[in-house]
Parts: sequence; C-alpha cells; structure tokens
Amino acid sequence: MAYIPLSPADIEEMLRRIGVEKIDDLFGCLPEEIRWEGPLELPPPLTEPELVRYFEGLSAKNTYQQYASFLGAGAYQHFIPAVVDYLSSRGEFLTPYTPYQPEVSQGTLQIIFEYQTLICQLTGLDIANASLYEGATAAAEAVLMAERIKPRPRILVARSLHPQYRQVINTYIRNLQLELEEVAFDAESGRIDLDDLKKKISEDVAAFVFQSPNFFGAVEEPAEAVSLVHAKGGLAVAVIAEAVSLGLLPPPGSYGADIACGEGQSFGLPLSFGGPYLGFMACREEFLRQLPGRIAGQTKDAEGRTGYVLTLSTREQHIRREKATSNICTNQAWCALRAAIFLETLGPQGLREMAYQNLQKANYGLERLTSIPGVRRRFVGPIFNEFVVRLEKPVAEIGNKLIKSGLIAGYPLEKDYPELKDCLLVCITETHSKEIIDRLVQAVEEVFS
Amino acid sequence: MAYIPLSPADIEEMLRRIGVEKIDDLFGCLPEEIRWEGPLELPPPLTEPELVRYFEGLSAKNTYQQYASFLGAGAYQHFIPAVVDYLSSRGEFLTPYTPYQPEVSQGTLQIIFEYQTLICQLTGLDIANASLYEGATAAAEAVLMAERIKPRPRILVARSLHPQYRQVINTYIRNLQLELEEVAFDAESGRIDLDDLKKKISEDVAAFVFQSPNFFGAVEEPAEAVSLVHAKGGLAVAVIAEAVSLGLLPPPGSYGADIACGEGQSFGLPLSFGGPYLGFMACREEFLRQLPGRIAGQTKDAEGRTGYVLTLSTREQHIRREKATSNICTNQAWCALRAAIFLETLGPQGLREMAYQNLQKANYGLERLTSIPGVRRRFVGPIFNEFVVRLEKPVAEIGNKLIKSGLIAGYPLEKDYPELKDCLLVCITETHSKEIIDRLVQAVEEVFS
Amino acid sequence: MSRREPLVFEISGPGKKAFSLPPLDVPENRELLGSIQPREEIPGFPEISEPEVVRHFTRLSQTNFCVDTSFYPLGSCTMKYNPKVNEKVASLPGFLLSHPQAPVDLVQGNLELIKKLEELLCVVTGMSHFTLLPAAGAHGELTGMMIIRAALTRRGNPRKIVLIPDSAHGTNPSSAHICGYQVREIKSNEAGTIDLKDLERMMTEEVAALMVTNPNTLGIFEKDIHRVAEIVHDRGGLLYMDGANMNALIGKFRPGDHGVDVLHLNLHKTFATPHGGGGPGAGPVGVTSELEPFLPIPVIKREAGKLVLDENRPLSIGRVRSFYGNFLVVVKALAYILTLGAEGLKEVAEIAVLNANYIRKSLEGVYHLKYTSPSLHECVFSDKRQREKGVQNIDIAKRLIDYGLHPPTMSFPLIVHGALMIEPTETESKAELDAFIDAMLRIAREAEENPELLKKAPHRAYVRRLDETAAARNPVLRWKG
Amino acid sequence: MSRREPLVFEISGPGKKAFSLPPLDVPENRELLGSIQPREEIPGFPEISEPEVVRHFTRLSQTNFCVDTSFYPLGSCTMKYNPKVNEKVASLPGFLLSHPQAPVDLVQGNLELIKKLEELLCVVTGMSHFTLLPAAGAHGELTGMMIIRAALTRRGNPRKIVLIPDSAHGTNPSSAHICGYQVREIKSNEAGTIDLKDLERMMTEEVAALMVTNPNTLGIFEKDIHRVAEIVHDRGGLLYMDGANMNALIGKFRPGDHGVDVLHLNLHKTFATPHGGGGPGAGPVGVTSELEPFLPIPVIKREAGKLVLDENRPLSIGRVRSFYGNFLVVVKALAYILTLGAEGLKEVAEIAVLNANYIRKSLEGVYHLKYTSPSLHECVFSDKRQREKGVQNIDIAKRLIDYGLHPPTMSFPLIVHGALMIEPTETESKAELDAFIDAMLRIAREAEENPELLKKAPHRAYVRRLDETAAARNPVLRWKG
Ligand SMILES: Cc1ncc(COP(=O)(O)O)c(C=O)c1O
Ligand SMILES: Cc1ncc(COP(=O)(O)O)c(C=O)c1O
Repeated sequence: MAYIPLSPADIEEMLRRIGVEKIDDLFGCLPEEIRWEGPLELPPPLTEPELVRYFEGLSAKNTYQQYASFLGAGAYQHFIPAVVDYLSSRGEFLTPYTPYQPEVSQGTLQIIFEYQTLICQLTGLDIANASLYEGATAAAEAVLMAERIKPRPRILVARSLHPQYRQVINTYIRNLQLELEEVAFDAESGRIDLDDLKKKISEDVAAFVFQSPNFFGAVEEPAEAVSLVHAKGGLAVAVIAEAVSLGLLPPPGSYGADIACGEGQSFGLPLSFGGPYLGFMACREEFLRQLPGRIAGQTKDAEGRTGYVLTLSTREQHIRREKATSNICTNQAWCALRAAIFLETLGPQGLREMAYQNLQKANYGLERLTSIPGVRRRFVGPIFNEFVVRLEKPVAEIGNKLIKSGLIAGYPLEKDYPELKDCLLVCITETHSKEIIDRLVQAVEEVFS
Repeated sequence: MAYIPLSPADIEEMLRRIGVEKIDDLFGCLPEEIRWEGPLELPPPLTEPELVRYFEGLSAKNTYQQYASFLGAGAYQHFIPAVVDYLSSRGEFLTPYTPYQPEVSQGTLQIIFEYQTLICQLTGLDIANASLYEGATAAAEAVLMAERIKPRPRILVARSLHPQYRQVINTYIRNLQLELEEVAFDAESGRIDLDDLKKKISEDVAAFVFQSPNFFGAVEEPAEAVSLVHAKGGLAVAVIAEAVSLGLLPPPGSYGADIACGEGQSFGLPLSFGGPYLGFMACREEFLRQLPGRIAGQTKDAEGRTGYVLTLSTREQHIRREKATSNICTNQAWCALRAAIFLETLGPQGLREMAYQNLQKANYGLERLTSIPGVRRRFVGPIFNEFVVRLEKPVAEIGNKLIKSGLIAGYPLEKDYPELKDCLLVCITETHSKEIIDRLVQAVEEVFS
Repeated sequence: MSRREPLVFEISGPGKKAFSLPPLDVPENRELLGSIQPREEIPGFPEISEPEVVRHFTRLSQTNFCVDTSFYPLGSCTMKYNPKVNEKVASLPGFLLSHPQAPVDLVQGNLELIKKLEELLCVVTGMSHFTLLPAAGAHGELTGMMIIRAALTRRGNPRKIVLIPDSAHGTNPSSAHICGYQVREIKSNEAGTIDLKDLERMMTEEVAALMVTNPNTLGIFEKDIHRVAEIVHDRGGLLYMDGANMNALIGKFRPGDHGVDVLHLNLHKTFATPHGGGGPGAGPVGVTSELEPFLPIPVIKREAGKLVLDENRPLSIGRVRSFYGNFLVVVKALAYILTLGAEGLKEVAEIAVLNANYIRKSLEGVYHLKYTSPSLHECVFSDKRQREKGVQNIDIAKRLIDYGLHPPTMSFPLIVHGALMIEPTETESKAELDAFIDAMLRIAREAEENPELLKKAPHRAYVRRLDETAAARNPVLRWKG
Repeated sequence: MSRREPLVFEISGPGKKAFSLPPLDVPENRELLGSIQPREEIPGFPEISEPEVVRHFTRLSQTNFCVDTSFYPLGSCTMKYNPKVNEKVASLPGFLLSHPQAPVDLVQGNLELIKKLEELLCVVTGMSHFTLLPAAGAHGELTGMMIIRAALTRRGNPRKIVLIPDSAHGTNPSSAHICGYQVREIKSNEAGTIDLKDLERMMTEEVAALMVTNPNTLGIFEKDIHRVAEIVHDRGGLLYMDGANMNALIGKFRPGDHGVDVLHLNLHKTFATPHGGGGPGAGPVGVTSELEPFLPIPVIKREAGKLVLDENRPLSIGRVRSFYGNFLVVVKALAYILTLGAEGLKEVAEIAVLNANYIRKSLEGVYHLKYTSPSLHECVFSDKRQREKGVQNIDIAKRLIDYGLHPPTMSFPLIVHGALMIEPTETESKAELDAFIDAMLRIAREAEENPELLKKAPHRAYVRRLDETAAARNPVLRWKG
C-alpha cells in the first residue's frame, strides 16, 4: 500500500525483534469475542487515477460555480492573491501540528504572533487569540467568556446577528442556566432598536452581542448601544461576519466593544461550502485570563534571542481540564496562516481599497436595483457590501426565473425572518464587475416588466 | 509596484549614499541620442485579478482539452501522480539556478545524480547527463557528439525517426560540412529497411540514428542494424521519443546502442503545447569526455562526507568556449526533477505496469479499429502504444467527422510522409479507458458505414 | 550568525505594496457612509512588497519540523503522512468555489460527498448515524455530550455527573463541563485501564455518562469495554467513546457493536487530513439509532431523488456551528477511505501497532514503562530513570531535536509522571524508526554521562531553548512597534 | 549530527511502492511483442513508498538556497523574484493539457498567446520580428547565428569568422562555433568596452558578424554601439546582440533602433520566469525585417481571421527544436510584461541599476574594481586585494554562504581575474542589500585578520566545502549500489 513504507522483509525483521510471529499476535489484547473479523463493507480501493476521476465527477455535480452569484449572508467571495495558495500549500505549513515544541515550530509561532497583532490592529483591541473554529462558535465562546467575566444570567443578542450565530449561541448556552433574549432591529433602519435594548438591558445582563455590518448589511453605529450596556455593567460583544469591512469601517475598539469576534473567511479563504473558515477573537487586555484558545507570546531563548511560544496555557484544557476557558484544542491555525498571508499581501492600502470597492459596488448595485419599479430598498442608512431589497413579486418566483438566466440574485430572508418574507439579501463585492451587476439589474428588470 | 521592495524613503537614502540626485543620473552612460525616451507602446498594466481573467480567457480559447484525443506523434498523455506537482512546485526547486555553488545546492545536485542513475538504469547505458532541451535537439546533440568521436562526413538517419527530429538534425549539421542521408523503412513492417541500411552504411558514416518504438509506433529489433553500423566502425544512436516504453521494452544498451537519447516528457511532464520538455542522453563510459551538457558527480566535503557537484566542466562552454562539447548552458533541470519524482514514485512495478497497459490498450484499439471494414493495419509487427491505420476514405474527411463527435482520432501522416497519405497514426495510453477506445471505434464505424 | 527572520512589522516601509485591485468600474460616490467616519489608517499595519511576502513566509516555514520532513511521534496526535492527492481533489473548483448558502440543487455533489463519508464512517465504526459538523475532536465531544444530555433530558432527567478516567485527554472533562456536567475522575488500575469495581461504585443514578477513550491514552485497549457498557447502561447512563485513537483499531474493532452510544473520530488523525500547524481538523460524531433524533442540524437526507437539508428536527440539540462543517477536511478524509478500502484500513491499524511495539521493545529496559500491558498504536515511557540524574522528559525531548526528530507528547497522560508518549503511526519506515530508537538510546547514555548536555538542549535548532515561564509571566502577545 | 538524506537507492526496499494504476480494463493478450523479450527488471531501480518520496524531496529541497529564500546576486543571471501568479496562470488547464500536434483550430488561445508575446517583445526591443522557439539563451544564440549565416549565404558568402569580445559569456563563442564559424576575440579597452580601433582592424570581409553583449558582462554599457554597428555593417557583416543583460536597459534603450540585426533575450532573466535549478528557460530571437525570411519554422501568422502555422518558408534556417518552444515559459513571460506595462518595465531597469550602484558604492575601496566605468545592473569586483592574504574569490564566496547569502558569479568575465560579479536585481529590499554589504565588509576584515576562516568556509552549510577536483579526477556519475 502506497502509504506504508515497510517492505515485507522489514516487517519480518521487526516482528523478530518484538518476538512475535505475526502481526495478529500484537492484537492479542483484543478479546476474540469483540474483534471484528470480516472485511469492512467498503467500496473496493481506488487507485489515484480513479480517485481523481471520482472527485472530478462530484465536483462537476456542483453547478453553483457556473452562476453569477450575489450570495453573501455570512460567506463572502473575495479575490485571493496567488501567493496565498502558493505559500500556504507548503508542507511545512500543512503538515505540522500545534506548536507544542516551540524550538521546532518558530515559523508557525511567529506567524500566529503576527496574526494576533494584525487582528488587534484591525479590531482596535488589545489582545487576540490564535483562532477559533469559525464565526458562530467564536460568538458562542465570546458569550461564555463574557459570562465568566460577568457571571450574570441573561444574554442579549441583536436579532440582526447572523441567524446561525444566534442558533449556535443558543445551543451552547442552553445547558448552562443562561437565558437568551433577542433585541429587535429598528424596522426602518435595520439597525439595533435602541428602545428595545433600553427596555431589556439590566444589571443581570452579562453581555449584549451585536453584529456590524449586521446580517442585513447595515453598518451599525454602536457607540450608544455600547454605552447602555456598559452603564449596566455588562459587556459589549461585537461580531464581525464580513472581515473585509474592517478595512474601512470604524474598528470595534473605537466604539467601546469589550470583545470583538467573528468570521475571518474573507481574509483569503475560499468559500469551500462553508469550511474550513476562521473564527477570530480579540478583547481588552484585562480579560486576558478569560480568553479561550491558544495564544502565542514572545520570549527569549537561552542565548537571549527573541522567539515565540504558546503561552498562558493555564487557561487551557490540557492543564485546567474542566476549569479551562474553553474545550478547544485543535483550532484553525492554517486558516489563520492564510489570513496572515492575505493581510500582509494586501497591506493597509490594499485592504482599504478592497473594502472601498465593496462599498462602492454594493451601493451602485443597490441604487440600480431599486430604480426598478417593483424593487424597493427595505432599510435606510449606510450599508457595506450587502443590502436588503423588498420585491413586489414572490421572492422564490423571482429567484427561480433569475436562476434560469444564470444568476443567483441573493439570499431569501423568509426562512430566518418571517417578517421579511418578501425580502432578498443581496451581496456585491469587488469580484463583481460592473458588467455583471448590470446583468443582474437587467435580468431583474425583465422579470418585473 | 508589487515586485519592487523599496519604499520612496529607501530610494532617497540609497541615492544619497551613491551620491547622485536622481535615478536617471545613473543612466548617464547611455548617450542621450540613443536613449529611448517615450513610453513603450505596451498595453496598460494589469492587476492580478485582471491578469488571471485574461489568461483564463486565453486558456478557454483552446478547445482541444474538451476532446477525447488519440494524438501521440512525439508527445504523450500519461497520468501524473499528485506528488509530482506538489513537490516540484516548491520554491526551493523552482527558484534556484544551476548549482554552481554546490554547498548551497545539494538538493538540486543529489537529484540530478539520482536522475542520471535512473536514466542509466532505464537505458542500460553507463553514464547520462543532467538534461538537454528536448528530444529533437538531444538527437542533434547526439549526432554532433558522434561526429566528434568519429569524425566522418556522413550521418544516416532512419526515415522512421520523428520527422521533426530529422529536421532539427538537418538544421544543426547543415553548416558543418556533414551530409545527412535517410535510411528507408520496410514497407511491410515499418521498421528499418536493413537492405537499404546495408547499401548506405560505409566507413565514412559517423553515426546511424534510429528511433524505437519508431515514429509509426513499431518496436524495432535493432541488434542487426547496430551490428551493421558497428562493423563499419560507426556509432549507433538510439532515439526514444516515448520514454514510458523503457519500462517494458529492451533497453538500448541491450542491443548495443552507443548513445541513447530522446524525449523524457512522458515522465511526469504535462503536454503543455510542446514544452518545456526534457531531452535526455546516455552513452557508454568511454565517450564521457564528449558528452554534452551538465553532469553531476559524487565527491566528499572537507569533513569527508559525501556530497555532489557539477563536474567535468572542462567539456563545457564556460571553460572551453568554442571548443566545448555543446553550447548548452541553461538546460531543463526542473523537468529532470519532475522526471526523477515521477520515476521514484512509480518504481519498477509502476513503470512496467504503465508501459504494459499502454501495450495492451493500444493493441486492443488496433484490433478493434482494424476490424472495421475500410480500416486496415498499415504495418505488421509489434507496436507499443501507437500504430498506423490506412483508411479507405480521405483522412481529412474522417478526421473532420470525428471531431464533430468530440474525437481526435490521431495524427495524419500525409504531411510528413506523402507515401502514407491515406494513413493515420493513432496513440493509446493508460489514460484511455476501454470505454473511450470503444467510443472511438464506434464513431469510426459510423463514419465508414 | 544564521539570520533570523524579522517580524513583518519590522520589514514594513511606507509606500511598499504587494497587491492592487483593478480600478473601480462603477461611478464613485463619496457620501455613502453618512455620519460614519471611515477609518483613515490602521496603525502599524504592515506595508511590504510581494517578494518580501514570499521570502518572509518561505523562510519562516523552513524553521518548522513537520510530517513532510521529520519523524513526528507526537503521541495521541497520529501524525501520519497526509496524502498529496487528497489536497489536489480538495482543490477542485466545484468544491472550492461553492457557497454554503447556495440552493441545494446546485450543490448536490457536495451533499453527496458528505453523505457518503457519513455512511462509510458508519461502516467503519458500527455506529448507526454520523454528523460531520464538528470542527475538531473537542467540538465533537461537546456535540456528543449535548446529544447525551438531550437524550437523557428527554428520558426525564439530564443527570449531573460525567465520569472520566484519569488518563483521559483534557478536552474530555472540559467538554463535559461546558455541557453543564460535573466531572468525576475514575482512577486507572494497575493495568492502566478502567477499574471495573471503581466504576461500579461510581456509576450512580446521578451519572449521565462515562467518557472512555479506547485504546486509552496509554495505548492500552480497554478490553472490558463490553462490561463497562453494561454497567453504564444498567444504571441508565450512556457510554461516550473518544475515538481519537481509532488508528489502532480500524478494521479490528467497531465501537458501535459493543455498547458505545456516542463516538467521535478525529479526521485529522485516523483519516490522514493534515494538521495545518494546529488545525483545521474535523471531529465527526457517530451515534446509535436511538440517539439519531438528537443530532445537530442540518442533517442531510434523501428526498425525491435528491439530497436536501433537514433543519426541522424538534429533538435536535440545535446548530453547533455555521454551515456544514469543515467541508474540505471531509473531502480529504473521504479520499483517504476510498483509497485504502477495507484491507488498506486494516493494514493501517496493523502497521501502526507493529511500529509502536517495535519502538517499545527497542527502548524497554532503557526507559521506564510504568504500565506494561500490551501496547497498541503508542507506548508511554517516562523519565523515571533519567530523573535520577536530574534529567526530565523535557530535556530528553529537546535533545531529540538535535537529532532532527520531533519530540513525543509530554503533557499527558497525567497518570504517568514525566511521560514520553510515543506514537509512530504506520507511515514511518524502519529506517526512520531505527534512527529514532538510536537517538533515544544515545540520549539515555548522554543522560548518564553528560546530563548538562540534555538540560541545555537543543543545541542545533533555529533557536535555543525558549523560556516559557518568562513568556507567561510577562505576556507579550502582539507587536507594539 | 544533522541527518543527511540518503540516495533514493539506499532507501529502496523490495516490495515498497508509491503508485498503482487502475486494473487493466481491456482483454489481456500475452503475445503482443512477438520475438521481443520484454525486460524482466530494471536493475537497481528504486522501490519506495509515497511518504518516503515526499520526505526525500522535501528534505532535499531545503538544502537549496533559492530566490524564494535568499539574496542570490549571481551576476549575469538576473535572479529576480518570480511572481507566483505567473505560475498559476501557466497551470491553467487549457495550456497544460493542450497537445502540440492538436489541430490549430483547437489551440487558438495558445497561438494568440505566443503571437502576443512576439509582438510585445518587438515593442520592447525595437526588433521587427521575434521567434519564441529557442529553449534558452544559448539556443537563441545558435538560432540567431544560423539566421545570420543563412542571410549571408543568400547574399553570396556565409563568411568564416565571428568576432566576440573577450568579456563575452562562453556560450557566444560556442554557439558561433556550432554554426560553423571560427571565433576571433576582440580585446576590451581600459574602459571595459569594445576597442573601436581594434574592431576596425579586425572587421574584415571574412567576418560574418560581431556578437556583442550590451550592457556587457562587466555591467558596462557599450556606448559606441551605434558606431560599432556602422563599422560592422560597412564591411558587410551583421551585428548580433546578446540581450541576456537587458534587465539594465528595458524601457531605456531599444537595440533594434540602433543597428542590431539579431538579438536574443533570456525570458528566464529579464522576464522573471523561474530558473528551475538550471532550467527551463527560453531564448527568443528578434531580427530586423530583412532577416525575417530566415526565421526558423514554424512561424505563426494570421490568415483569414485565425492563426496558423507557416512551415513553408524556403529561406528559413529550418526547425531548431520540436513543436513551439518552451511554451509554459512563454506564458509566464507574457504575464510578467502584461503586469508591469511600460512604466513598470522601466522601473525594473531603474531599480536594478540603483541597487547595483548602491552595492558598488558601498564596497568600492574595500574590494578592487578593475573597470571603473559606470555600472548598470551589475558590478564586477575582484579578489585582488584579498589575494595578498592568500584569499581568493572562491573563499569569499564560500564565506558568504555562512552569512546565509548566495555567492556572486566567479567563472567569468575572464578578463577580470578572481572576479566577483554581483547582480542584485530590482527585487531586493534595502535590508537585503545592506545585509549583503555588511557581510562583504565583514569578510574583507576577516580576510585580513583570519584568512583561514575564509579558506575553510563554509562552516555552517549543509555540507562543508566540496572537493571539485576529486570529483573530476575520479568521476562517480551514478549510483552503482
Ligand atoms: C485522546 C484525545 N481526545 C480528544 C482530543 C481533542 O481533539 P481535537 O484536538 O481535534 O479537538 C485529542 C487531541 O489531541 C486527543 O488526543
Ligand atoms: C551574458 C550571457 N549570455 C548568454 C547566456 C546563455 O543563456 P542560457 O543559459 O539561457 O543558455 C548567459 C547565461 O548565463 C549569459 O549570462
């Protein structure tokens, strides 16, 4: 077998050294009664050419990539510079594990350190961890973290937080005697409904979790909401589902967020049907001991030279076991590596320009689309690269017609927001040319005429 | 500009150190009259996303890859294991140059040494060089080499040698007072016409160059021809255009070839519209000083440990200038690397199995095709993975009809062999499934019915 | 004198850049953000050129040991060879470019692929259903324990306690805790396995589940697994198995046939997906048919000839992450299983166990082996003998680096003081094993003759020994310029 | 103690394998080869598993210095950064999978691409036509000299002699020789350029051509190129320019405008295609319109709205290689030009010259500079001062390795004894240049204080200094087991 580097002669010699006759003797510790004797009912093994053909077949069964798509809703199509693939595919990055042995893992560790710094710079917060699974679990971890810092029984989440994130938070906390409550969005702007927040915030709220740009693409101005939360001694958790927005919009640190977390997929990770993605988390320095996940830190070696290690592991499961700040062990290090390569390649100008083009193009698309009779803007106020339109014909019907023209117009909101059942969430990024936006506009026009 | 790592401040500082005011001052040595002042009339620069789109467009303008193709004729479609791409794309292999400094190039050098050994093992000859440009120039170099060893005025080449190789040999020798003569192929077997060879061989022949399997796919049994050449004191040069055949057919060393050379594309190089490919050359030890191109050799370092260096460079242009064995400098090292990875991955069993499947499948196709009325086998005798069929309808017409069914049936021989104007050269390798062969057969059947 | 790669922030220079976008092709509007001030700069964010990006990361990469370059016997982590063709098939455009919110009709290939792996994992483990959603082993544990809690709640009482052997990996108690349970440790017996008497005693009506790792982290098979299951089930509890060590058992033992109610696997261990410097992995969870209703959403099911996502599952624990799991990891694991087939997978277990026993036999007598029960895929030595000379497991580990070898695991099992947990996996050649054995034997001699050499190791790495205590005492967790 | 990677033949073990094909799917026939005995084995051919293949090559790769990891100022080789997106576009399936014998209708994309680069190279150089067939610089020289010979033959007399400056690269005389010419050397003058008087004297009616490199291998511009062309042309000869050093001139000087009849470029130098450890490259040849009929076949031309291959060219020198050149190299070079555009290319020359002069200025006075004419893209120092202490250029070079730097070129120009030919290229940062300068200055001090240190260098490489003399004396050119 191609992956086993022992010749029959090697095996013989090894068995002799061990002092048994055959390999099966080494499994003597498995009582016969419970040993699986038959062959597993698996398909016959595939050789490499067959394997490639099989997966090419599956890949071709997906037809999504043949469409011009305006889907966002938590996963964003951005350009990925060639160096990201080139560098991240190196065996030295793909095939080591967690850098438990720092002396032979300086590459991984220095990159985590750089990544942490980049996340701090982007979020405007003091410290960051090495990665979490993805955006939704990062939000759930933030809630657990907030509750450790402020042991209070209630958690508020904005209804404009990504629906799947809300569900995951709910899954995580439902066994922990915590209560989850939604804060409504303002019917006109789609932003946090401050009145509702005022009503619900109290001294038994550990944290208020909100997203900006929110699930509707609306850019929040969260300073006031954050003040309300702080006034009651709770923590403000800002979720960023579209990380490219950090290149242009005010960072969570600037409006007082205590914890910022979210999804880093936009930083150099292909859509990949939803994973692997990159959960990130940053917070104020004082919460360091409650931060979940790995953290790299700087230190010196025996000759006084700078080096990097995993640190503060007394927070972690392998030391603290049930008292750890999280159960996370394997994280998304390779995705963080890709993010670091992506961000260092784009630099501040490139990231800003990317964010700026998202802003411009999405607004261009919004304006064009809403100039069509039958298509109306659902919320007022600034958006980043997503927006909600209300359609005067059934969303499903429109969607089906557009699919026939090779277009996926957006994400229908009905499933998650029955109150927005006539609404579509449209995403436009720098990867959409004017031509393709115009094509969408024209196709929608046709459907409505 | 993305590829220039100097900031404006860096440039300022450097100019100051140099003691000039502006970069232009450094070009003072170019007389003004001859300086190009205007901008070059090039298209405006493309950003990376635009560049990728542009080349995707060109790539998509090629439609060849949408066809089931039975083209060979000097370039062969074989399976390439994933490790070949994975390993050869490492920067450490792609971005160094010729290993002039052995202490920082042991990887490249050891691999060349392994490659040379593999080529010797495959050809059954004593020594091999590090690579030449491709098959045709390798054949031309072999002729020049033979002439240096045996300074005689005539060169014989088999008419069944790849037509382009014959043309290149002709280009190379026409300025050198050498005379090129063709040896006919046997009209029945397509192999070397021994009678013709007997007629033409003489003591003023430096070398006889032949190919096996020859351009018609026929496997030669060259021992007798080689004896004839040797009897007159000339050298026998065996050309291998389809290197995978070496996994199954008798090696050139076994039938007395003095020099074996040819095209290594089959060893892990994609078709790539004809290049970069891999010229290889091996010969008997006594001809070492006349071998063209780089050679790696084993030696010791100052501590007595084994290491590798480029050696015998007194044969080469950078030392010997006009007296060098060849003008070659840059060669095809990276292609030789890929061949080494390919061969070490396949191993003797894998290579033999690949060759064996080529043999079996091509013969299956031959038998099936020639069972169609109107399609006849042109030559008798064993073939490897190519064969010639004679068609009772015009080749071009058949070809055009098959193309409409998504098939490229083979290479029409008329252009190179007017005497075979009704003939088609068909190639079948391990990459052709029975299903696709049957599809060809069926399509041809339809055309003839 | 060897040059050290600076931080990217130290290479940065104003005005350098590595990337540009095409010019904006829509009419520009400068008033889109209303009262929001776009950020003017990102203080400290690095500006470098593309050649610098490439050198920076290439140079850094070379300072890592990894499976592609080095024997990496990190116990419990199954650092086996990661097949390259799996990377290739996982980069096919149909997978890479597909959006997780795409209409299901347009991503049937993806759904078929996920479904296929779910089914094959059932065959391999004997479990009745699988979810591939969890992002890693620990996430699988959490998911699995949530399922147990949901099932017990449905039965009427979620109960309070989870039993976990003292040899277990730290994620086990941590996951149980996040799931709202108190953790009680079961002591291992002299054979290094669960003490049945102790279990009988502790397995009360308060206990929701036992989390057992099999083979356990000593590499020893819990041969009484059947009886263990009986005890747990008799008292109304459920049996969770941490399958991180399935590499020892694949094709030899199917947990689902022997009373395991919930099982997680680590695709990044047993199924050869690369570890990526710490992740991503995937921690699929298998359950009995009784527990199927509690699986997290979405569940993929077949409906009218096509695959759809079922989210309407009232008993489900809910959603445990966004979208459909670490999909590309799933692709690679499926490729692995399809390549190996039944015989190949069995051979994996056999050679993994052979290699571990070869090492054990070769080092036994020189290094102390606290538990002498038969080893499966790994063996756990300790530094007990060397400690007499003041040499600890960490010194041995760091000295191995000088020999070009990655150290074993040392942080657990906690029941072996000064542990050296060695898992060679099946993808190591005899030559690699011999080099490791040889180095370990030399180091044992060095510990006798020159303990200082070890305590100062490594001597030949990119850095000398790093001060982890100082790092934790004065945390410097980001560059500040 | 650092482990050394054995030869693959030493890892081999009977029965190990890394690859299988699908089972044969056609009826097997065991009698296909007639009287030919298929070979039973390939003696010594290695048998290893896939993990061993990957480790073997990955480990070996790490022992190389390369542009991706190291400053690589190998003079005359233009070791610039190789953009990664160019690798990506060159791997598009339409390029990789297309067969060179495909009907032209099905490969119009390829032909358009080749044609495009031919046209852009004309713009860049001022030549009137280009062929992209030659596989490397030397192959381009040969092709170019054949064109000259064919043209002169057509004029009535191919002539006998080719003049080449003594500073030229070795391929120049070698290529002229293979083309059937005798070579005469022109001595350089004190400025390091062609002595016009000497040229006037030697440029007889016997002389077919002068091969000039500009800037020459000293990095000095042949500023009298115009006058040189006049002299050559007046006597009925043709002017060949070796454009290997075009990196200094691009956007600043177009050879075609100034009397150059034939020019070759090195795509693997000026146009940033990777050197691949020695190749492949590409050596396109540009000619004046007068010489166009002599270009090698095939020539791509437009006919009835599509591109076709013209092979029916009676005056052509014929075919110089199979198929259409090193096509994938052509793809990468085109990508480079399209990315840079006119401004970018000019900037390349400017920064390349800036970097070289920065180094020159920083080392002048410490290392001897035989020719003090202004430098363009490279500067050629010598070991003259250090030789007083017995230190030669090779010792300096090997010591640079200890500092993590690739040595400069030493094998030529032959007119500088003990040459150190330094070409930094435009893709090096100031920090890299400073590190090199710093190392060179230190080495100069070391040469004074501790010459033995240099003579024994390198001290910190994968191997110590290798014995090249022994290698040539007792050639071991293959493994024999
Ligand atoms: C026995 C055992 N269980 C669980 C885990 C946790 O798995 P993961 O790191 O994928 O979360 C590990 C990981 O090392 C382990 O070894
Ligand atoms: C000045 C000069 N001319 C010609 C050549 C030959 O080019 P190639 O190596 O591509 O054949 C070189 C290569 O180093 C060179 O430096």
